[in-house]
Amino acid sequence: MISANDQFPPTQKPSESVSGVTVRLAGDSGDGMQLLGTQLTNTSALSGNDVATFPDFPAEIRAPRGTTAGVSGFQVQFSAQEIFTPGDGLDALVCMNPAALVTNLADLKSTGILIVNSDSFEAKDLKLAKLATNPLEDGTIDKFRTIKVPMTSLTRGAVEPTGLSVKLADRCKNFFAMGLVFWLYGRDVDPTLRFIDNKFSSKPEIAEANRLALKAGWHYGETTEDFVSTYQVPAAELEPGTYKNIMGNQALAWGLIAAAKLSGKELFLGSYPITPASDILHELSKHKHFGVRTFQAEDEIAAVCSAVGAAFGGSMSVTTSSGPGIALKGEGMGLGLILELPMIIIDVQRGGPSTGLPTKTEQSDLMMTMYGRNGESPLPVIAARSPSDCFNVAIEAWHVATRYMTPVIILSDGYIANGAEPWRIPNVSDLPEIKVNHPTEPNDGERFLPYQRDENLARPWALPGTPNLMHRVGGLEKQDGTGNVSYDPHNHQHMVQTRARKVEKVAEFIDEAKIEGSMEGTLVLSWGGTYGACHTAVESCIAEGMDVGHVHLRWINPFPRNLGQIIEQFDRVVVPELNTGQLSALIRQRFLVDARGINKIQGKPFHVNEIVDGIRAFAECAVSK
Amino acid sequence: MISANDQFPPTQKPSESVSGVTVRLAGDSGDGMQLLGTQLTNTSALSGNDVATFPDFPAEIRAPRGTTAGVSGFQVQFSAQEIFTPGDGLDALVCMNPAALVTNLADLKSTGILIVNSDSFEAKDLKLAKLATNPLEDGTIDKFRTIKVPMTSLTRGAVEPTGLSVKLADRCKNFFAMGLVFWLYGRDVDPTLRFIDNKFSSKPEIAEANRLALKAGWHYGETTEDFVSTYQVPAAELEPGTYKNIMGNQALAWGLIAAAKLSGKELFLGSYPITPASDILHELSKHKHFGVRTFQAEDEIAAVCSAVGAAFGGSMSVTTSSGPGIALKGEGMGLGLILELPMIIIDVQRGGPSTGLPTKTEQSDLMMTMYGRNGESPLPVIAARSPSDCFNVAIEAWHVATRYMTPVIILSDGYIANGAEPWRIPNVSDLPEIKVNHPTEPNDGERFLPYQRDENLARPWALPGTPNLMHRVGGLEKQDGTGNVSYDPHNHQHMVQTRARKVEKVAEFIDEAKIEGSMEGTLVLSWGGTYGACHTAVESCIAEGMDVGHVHLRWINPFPRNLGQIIEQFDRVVVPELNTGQLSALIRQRFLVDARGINKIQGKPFHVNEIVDGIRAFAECAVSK
Amino acid sequence: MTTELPVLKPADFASDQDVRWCPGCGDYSILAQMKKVLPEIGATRENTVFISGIGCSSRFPYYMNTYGMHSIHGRAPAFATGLKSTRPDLDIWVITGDGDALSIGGNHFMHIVRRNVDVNIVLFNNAIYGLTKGQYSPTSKVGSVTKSTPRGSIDYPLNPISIAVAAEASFVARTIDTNIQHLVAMLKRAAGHKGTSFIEVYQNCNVFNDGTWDYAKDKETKEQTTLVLEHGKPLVFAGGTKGIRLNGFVPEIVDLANVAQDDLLFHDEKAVNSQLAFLLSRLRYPDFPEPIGVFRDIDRPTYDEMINSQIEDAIAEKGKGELAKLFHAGDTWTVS
Amino acid sequence: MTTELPVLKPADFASDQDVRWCPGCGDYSILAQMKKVLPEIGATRENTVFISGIGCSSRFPYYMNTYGMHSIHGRAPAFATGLKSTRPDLDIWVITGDGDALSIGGNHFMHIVRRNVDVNIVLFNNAIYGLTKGQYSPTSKVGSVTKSTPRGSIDYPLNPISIAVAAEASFVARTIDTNIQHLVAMLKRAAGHKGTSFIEVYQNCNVFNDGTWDYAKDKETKEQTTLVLEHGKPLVFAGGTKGIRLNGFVPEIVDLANVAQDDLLFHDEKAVNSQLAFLLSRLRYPDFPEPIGVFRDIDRPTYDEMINSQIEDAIAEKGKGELAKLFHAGDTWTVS
Ligand SMILES: Cc1ncc(C[n+]2csc(CCOP(=O)(O)OP(=O)(O)O)c2C)c(N)n1
Ligand SMILES: Cc1ncc(C[n+]2csc(CCOP(=O)(O)OP(=O)(O)O)c2C)c(N)n1
Ligand code: SF4
Ligand code: SF4
Ligand SMILES: [Mg+2]
Ligand SMILES: [Mg+2]
Repeated sequence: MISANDQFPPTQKPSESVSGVTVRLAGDSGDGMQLLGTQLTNTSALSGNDVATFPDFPAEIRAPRGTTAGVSGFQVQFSAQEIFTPGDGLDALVCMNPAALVTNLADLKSTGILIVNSDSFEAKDLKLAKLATNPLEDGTIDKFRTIKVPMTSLTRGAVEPTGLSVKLADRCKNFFAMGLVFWLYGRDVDPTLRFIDNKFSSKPEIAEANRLALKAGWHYGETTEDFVSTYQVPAAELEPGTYKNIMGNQALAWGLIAAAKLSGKELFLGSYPITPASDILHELSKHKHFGVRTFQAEDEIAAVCSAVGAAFGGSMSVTTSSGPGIALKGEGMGLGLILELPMIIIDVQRGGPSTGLPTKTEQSDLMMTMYGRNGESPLPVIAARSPSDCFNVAIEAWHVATRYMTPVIILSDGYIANGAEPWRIPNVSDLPEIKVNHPTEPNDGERFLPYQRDENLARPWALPGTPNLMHRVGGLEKQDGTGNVSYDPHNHQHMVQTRARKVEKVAEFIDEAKIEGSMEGTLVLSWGGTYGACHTAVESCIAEGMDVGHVHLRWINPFPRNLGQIIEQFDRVVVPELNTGQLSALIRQRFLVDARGINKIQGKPFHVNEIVDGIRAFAECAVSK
Repeated sequence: MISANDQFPPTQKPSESVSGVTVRLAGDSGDGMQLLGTQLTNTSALSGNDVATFPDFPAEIRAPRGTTAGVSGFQVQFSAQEIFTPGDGLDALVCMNPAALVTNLADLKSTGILIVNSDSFEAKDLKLAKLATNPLEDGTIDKFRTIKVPMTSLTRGAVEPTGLSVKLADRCKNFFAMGLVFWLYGRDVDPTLRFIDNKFSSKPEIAEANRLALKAGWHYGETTEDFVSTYQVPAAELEPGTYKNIMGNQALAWGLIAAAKLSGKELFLGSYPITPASDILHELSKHKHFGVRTFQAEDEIAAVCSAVGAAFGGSMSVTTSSGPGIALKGEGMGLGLILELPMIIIDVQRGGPSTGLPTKTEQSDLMMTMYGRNGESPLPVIAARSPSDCFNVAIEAWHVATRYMTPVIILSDGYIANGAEPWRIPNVSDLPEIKVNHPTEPNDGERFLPYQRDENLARPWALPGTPNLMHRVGGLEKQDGTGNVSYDPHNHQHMVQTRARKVEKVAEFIDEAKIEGSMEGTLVLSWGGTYGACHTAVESCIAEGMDVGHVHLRWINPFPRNLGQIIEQFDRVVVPELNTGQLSALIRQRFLVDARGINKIQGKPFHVNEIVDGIRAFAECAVSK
Repeated sequence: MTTELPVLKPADFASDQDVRWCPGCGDYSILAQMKKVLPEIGATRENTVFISGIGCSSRFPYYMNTYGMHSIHGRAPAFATGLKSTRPDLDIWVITGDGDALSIGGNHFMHIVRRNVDVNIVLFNNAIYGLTKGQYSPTSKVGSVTKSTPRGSIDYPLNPISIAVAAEASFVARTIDTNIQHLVAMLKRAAGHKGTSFIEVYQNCNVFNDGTWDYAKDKETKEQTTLVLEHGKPLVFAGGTKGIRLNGFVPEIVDLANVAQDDLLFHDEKAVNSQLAFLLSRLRYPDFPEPIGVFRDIDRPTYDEMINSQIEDAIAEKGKGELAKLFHAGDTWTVS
Repeated sequence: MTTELPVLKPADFASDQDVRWCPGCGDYSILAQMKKVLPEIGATRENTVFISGIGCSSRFPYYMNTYGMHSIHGRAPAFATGLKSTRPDLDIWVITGDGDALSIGGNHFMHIVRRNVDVNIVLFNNAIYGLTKGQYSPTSKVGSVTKSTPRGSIDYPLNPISIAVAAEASFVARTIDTNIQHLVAMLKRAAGHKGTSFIEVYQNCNVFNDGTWDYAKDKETKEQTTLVLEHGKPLVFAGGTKGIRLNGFVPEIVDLANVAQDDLLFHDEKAVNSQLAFLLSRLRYPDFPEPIGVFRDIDRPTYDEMINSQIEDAIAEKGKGELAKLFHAGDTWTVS
């Protein structure tokens, strides 16, 4: 192993201290941008920065090389302050080819640095990107500080000692770029060197080439006169604790594993692969030593039904999918609902309708999760607000599911699922215990009443295998108490109302909503993955002197019990959403308040300034009334 | 054939003229009550009465004989006035066994007549009905005018000449009851005699036995001293025209056939059987000479997808189901939506959630049809208000589907589907023409743009087989105009908004809402199969001197363009629904008005007085504010 | 110390719910035999679970005093897979109809069979949709006149046994609702088999499809129209007077007056290759007698066994999972 | 007077969209051969429709300058059934993957095959989920280590040909992406067959499952590991040195040095009974060479033919439907 100190000497150039930096790495799908971004993120996190990321890649496995459709991007913000988004405008943009340049340049701040691989702006590259002229020469980049680096040739030169073929040598370009970026921001190379050792342990010549490329990039920064200084981002003042960088889907998987442990259950996942939910399946399948059983079903219907079956048997049952798959699960979820069995249904939302935009983010499944089942079918719905929040959401959802004996829906989205941020690792002993009871004796003299309810309106979770508690459940309306099939009109009304009341009662258990910022004026009401952008926007409005408060909802069904009161307290309500106004609609119908939306349906997360502008416009126009 | 005049002499007893009568026939599932009810309805309609019916039967094919679970009922109101419901309180109740008696007696008016088959109140019958004492003797029926008729033995006697076995003879009981009821209301037996001839043409001895039983019932009425008079219900003053008695599912099927003709299309139905929608499939499959192709698919998903396939080919495509099946179609409907192909999706609602109450009625799928798809997925939704209205709704839905190139959802329910009423047969030449164009030439110079839009935002319906218009459609987001796959953020937002605007534009085409009754005060806002009960209730409130107006919605998405204005005009809005308040929620979110519900979730239609009471309570409580 | 188990009787397996099938329905017999078989094989009520879809047949679980789930249409195999994977200790029966298993549920059926989840599937084949009042089903003959096919059905029927065999079934059998002894024997064999056991039962729907299986049930014809499979024995029927022989690759009926038993096709339930079972599934009335009995009974690891042994292996390798260890693995940093 | 049709070239069937498969993917070859075959069989662009589900393979329609529908996952057969039933004049190809056709879409696949709807189904079998980046599929071998099965898959794979045969297929074939001539021949045969034609294509996913079919593709091994089926010919492979013989009912490999060709099993595509096709589907590597070519090609009325002839018959019987007649049939009354 190379000793970093020898080979990656600290810079001799002046170093500017900045409070935070937003960098986007953009290249072809095959250029390894996701890997580069992940390394930069992890290293920054390890150095104590707060970090937030936004990977963005095409729906194809490998879209045609060099085309704009094939561009893969990874954005990371690392900061000495607590941050909540991967940043809006870019301080630095690294472009590996012309297609990456033209599709990303618009986001570069006027003060930003543009770093391009100048070797890849040949005529053939321009043609692939469908460009008539060379953007490096036609004025496109004139207003930016541009640093043209012949990365391909420099990399080839650097790795020559390994004797790798040109094709393989060219694959090391991303490590060259990494070296340069690491140098520019004074990042520690050790973790990346460890990563290289691990990842390429069976291919030592590739490992060596990547190390060489990394070093060449680093030295290039130090040597070239294009860079006059480096930047230092000091450690952020995060809450004390041990941290780990975590992605949303991973946090969700770990939260599920934790919830299972905390309730003394074994986890069963019935799932069918679909972007962007598949990684939960992948992650859970690695943890079989936790008693985690993963079942890759033949389709989403089998997935949800297998989960209902496992729930009947006493497991902690989960099913995961994204929009199109959740649409298929409606009937099965309805059965879980009427059987009143605890389980978790996870929808990692993506752009819709139909197949839509599979790799893009959106919040447009909220209404479907609320209403996408026949008959009166209320279910609790909770939405995660950030990658690390996924962990808590999983635990809370399972707590509610078992306490009230009901399926619970968790909403995540592509942005959270693939985004990363530091997660303060909890003390296991601080995590809540989730008490689950299974009756062993009849509850009505000699009889067992499977639908006798407790104070939470929950029925007993009696497990097959328990003597004397034999009972049958099914999708036909059932008599309260006995659970027998019942066509009695009044019993039906009673049961419909009871199932609804049960969901309402969840409000007694969950936290009240908390206001951040101002206690009056304009209320910004948000949910799900837009938390970071909304939080930052509200902070910025307050800094501007506006009266803006922020409530972020985790539970959407039921709403927190004090939400109505909070809404009354404000003059107006604005709801930023990545859809056409779904939470708005729910707020309007429940509280009869003229909630207005800030809506973006572009498959992308909010920019903070889009929300700030929206709040400002709304507050001003309301004032001028 | 027996000549009715000879064998069914007009009564010699005094005959009382009444303006309307509500009769319920109740017996075991095997007792033929549905048949009896249908005959009484048809005969009454043929004699010029207005009629409305409500059949009500168990979910089992044949629930255990004699049990309360096995009771099958058929209610009909026939009247000299225009009527809108099958009636609330019963003027006459015919009960074939104790189970029928105890489950139906509560609905008999105190002035009503109770007719029972006294032969079926033996100890064994009481046991089957789980009765400790005989209701004919324990006081249960004391307050009613009860006529005990030993129908079983009288029928056996009557059919003896045919030599039928006792078992078969007993099956004729319902014709005995029919004879008696027909006599009581002076109904014409001719249609029933024709029916017998037709139905039993291959079993002459059964036909003869039924005729004999019918006659015996008639003569029993004339002879027994229990009846002092008969009742006559004069013909109603219906709008001039030729009428036919029609059931909702039949009217829907005929409306679809008519819409196909009117648009010069052939009908394709992709469906999977489910109660209470199957009869649409059954009816359509009889009309192949209209070019109707019915495909009984392997499941509901295949059903909706086959319909999308046929729509792509240029057919008038339809898929039919009920709640659980519609829940399965969400993903397929989403594809139809993004492909922007015209088709019709019919949901004949039943009690939910899950398998729920398959043979009972409910309006609880409204939210699912509005929102039960992933992503932003708006579709037009229209609801039929009565059996005969189903005919018009089908035509209108197809008109909208083709004009705007979109799937359209039709909501019906079990009550309308199986209910019957007189239908004024339209002149075929009065029906609207539905113009459908299929392009034959490129629309953009040499190019064909499959997503180029017209003034209705509709795209061209270019059919496979047309030279030079080859194009590909799919579920991924598409570029407006070209229809090519597009991940462009702004195009996505544009397409989401365009699809939404298209549905909104339907409001330009459909009728404005009309107010019946008062123009201010309390607005009763209803939709679907509750029309009759709401209409009658509002009339009765007005008669009481209350300020009540009534708007009945056929289109729920979009709302009629003047609905907001109407709502403003009233002091308060009340929404009667057979669910927990689904239209209420939509009205609240759209118009921010504190719409209150009158909600019944019992698997049964409203009684008029339930709505009257609700309106009164609401109006009074509002006044006392 | 073992406790003496009380001896259960068929009546102990009856629930308190009224049975709601039409009088005369073939389902009654299957219910009665099931109640008889369970105590005989030593099943307990608490460890037995019946899971069904939707259909007349699927009401079955309500009538059994065991654990039960009347699920949704076509999906019973999926519920059963989830339950058995997590609770291998339970004895699970899946009750289904021809529409439930082969129309809407065809895919789940195929997949549970290939996975060899250790459950017993009993398909009540009445070649009609009973509960929805008489539409044709995937096993109805071409030309069936039903409510949805007034001019006759045009879909070529599926052969349930062929499909099960092609889906890699480890146990496949056929029996008849009224052939009580045979039905009992098949239920016992299915219960004894480890892996998915599939039994097709010819069941009469006397209301909507009365008499479809009469040829195989009537005293006068059944000797000619059915053939009882016996492992290791030649294919003989018609009271031992006729047999089935292979002519090259094509089966033919031969008269045992002219042909020696040794020249007949011999049955081998245990054949590793499935082609014999498949061939037997193709013998259909009226061209051939229809085999009843066990077509195939082989050993193959079960899904539930394997999913659980992966858990055990993982624990053996890595130790029981600990949250703290999971959370702290890999790169972490500490802020103080 | 007939108009002279312009002669089309493969390029005429290419749409203007960039092909977005990974470099080296087996899908490219299938696309190229399809573009070659269509003009050769006289297909027109306007009468040809490609319908696919979801998966890498299912992007296919976008690349063909015909009518096309990239539908939803697993349901392509259902769209095709609706289209063909109403538009029998169109030539419809269904393009699907092993996950699309046999996992989520298994039931629709089975049902289109049994109904014998006259479409051609091409299944790109790469034994992996490509588009979702590498989970095992229903055709993956037991023990496959994939993203979702880090300890190896435990589901016994389905055999697509066995399933198609059991689902009463009238045409079944197998070919290989890189065996260009054979692939072309199979596409042509499928196009020529009336009824559902099913072709399984061994397709390499060089990103997530590279080399699964190498045994059947490599010059050095393919002679030993595949066997080209020819109608009426004995089953011979390994350059004519080896053959397949039936030992009783069990196939075995024999050396043609010792055994006469006449003693071998002879192929008969047209066999009415499906057991031969089924048996051939069971010959799997490494125990046997895997047959490529046409397993089965029989005549059976098609669904689209029959649904349309019922319409014609009804019209012939009752006359073309008239609304007024429909409305006024049965009991009516008049109010004036
Ligand atoms: C999703 C869904 N689709 C349709 C139905 C209606 N349905 C109930 S049972 C049934 C078919 C029953 O046939 P089969 O499985 O053969 O059972 P049988 O009644 O003949 O025993 C159908 C179509 C349903 N309950 N759910
Ligand atoms: C309803 C639904 N579920 C899941 C997915 C995700 N998905 C897309 S393609 C695919 C599997 C593709 O495998 P295969 O059919 O073998 O095609 P390949 O990519 O290998 O060609 C899956 C699971 C989806 N798009 N829709
Ligand atoms: S309809 Fe048929 S299958 Fe259903 S209970 Fe009645 S007889 Fe049995
Ligand atoms: S992932 Fe595999 S199947 Fe998909 S395009 Fe790439 S190589 Fe082909
Ligand atoms: Mg059946
Ligand atoms: Mg694949």
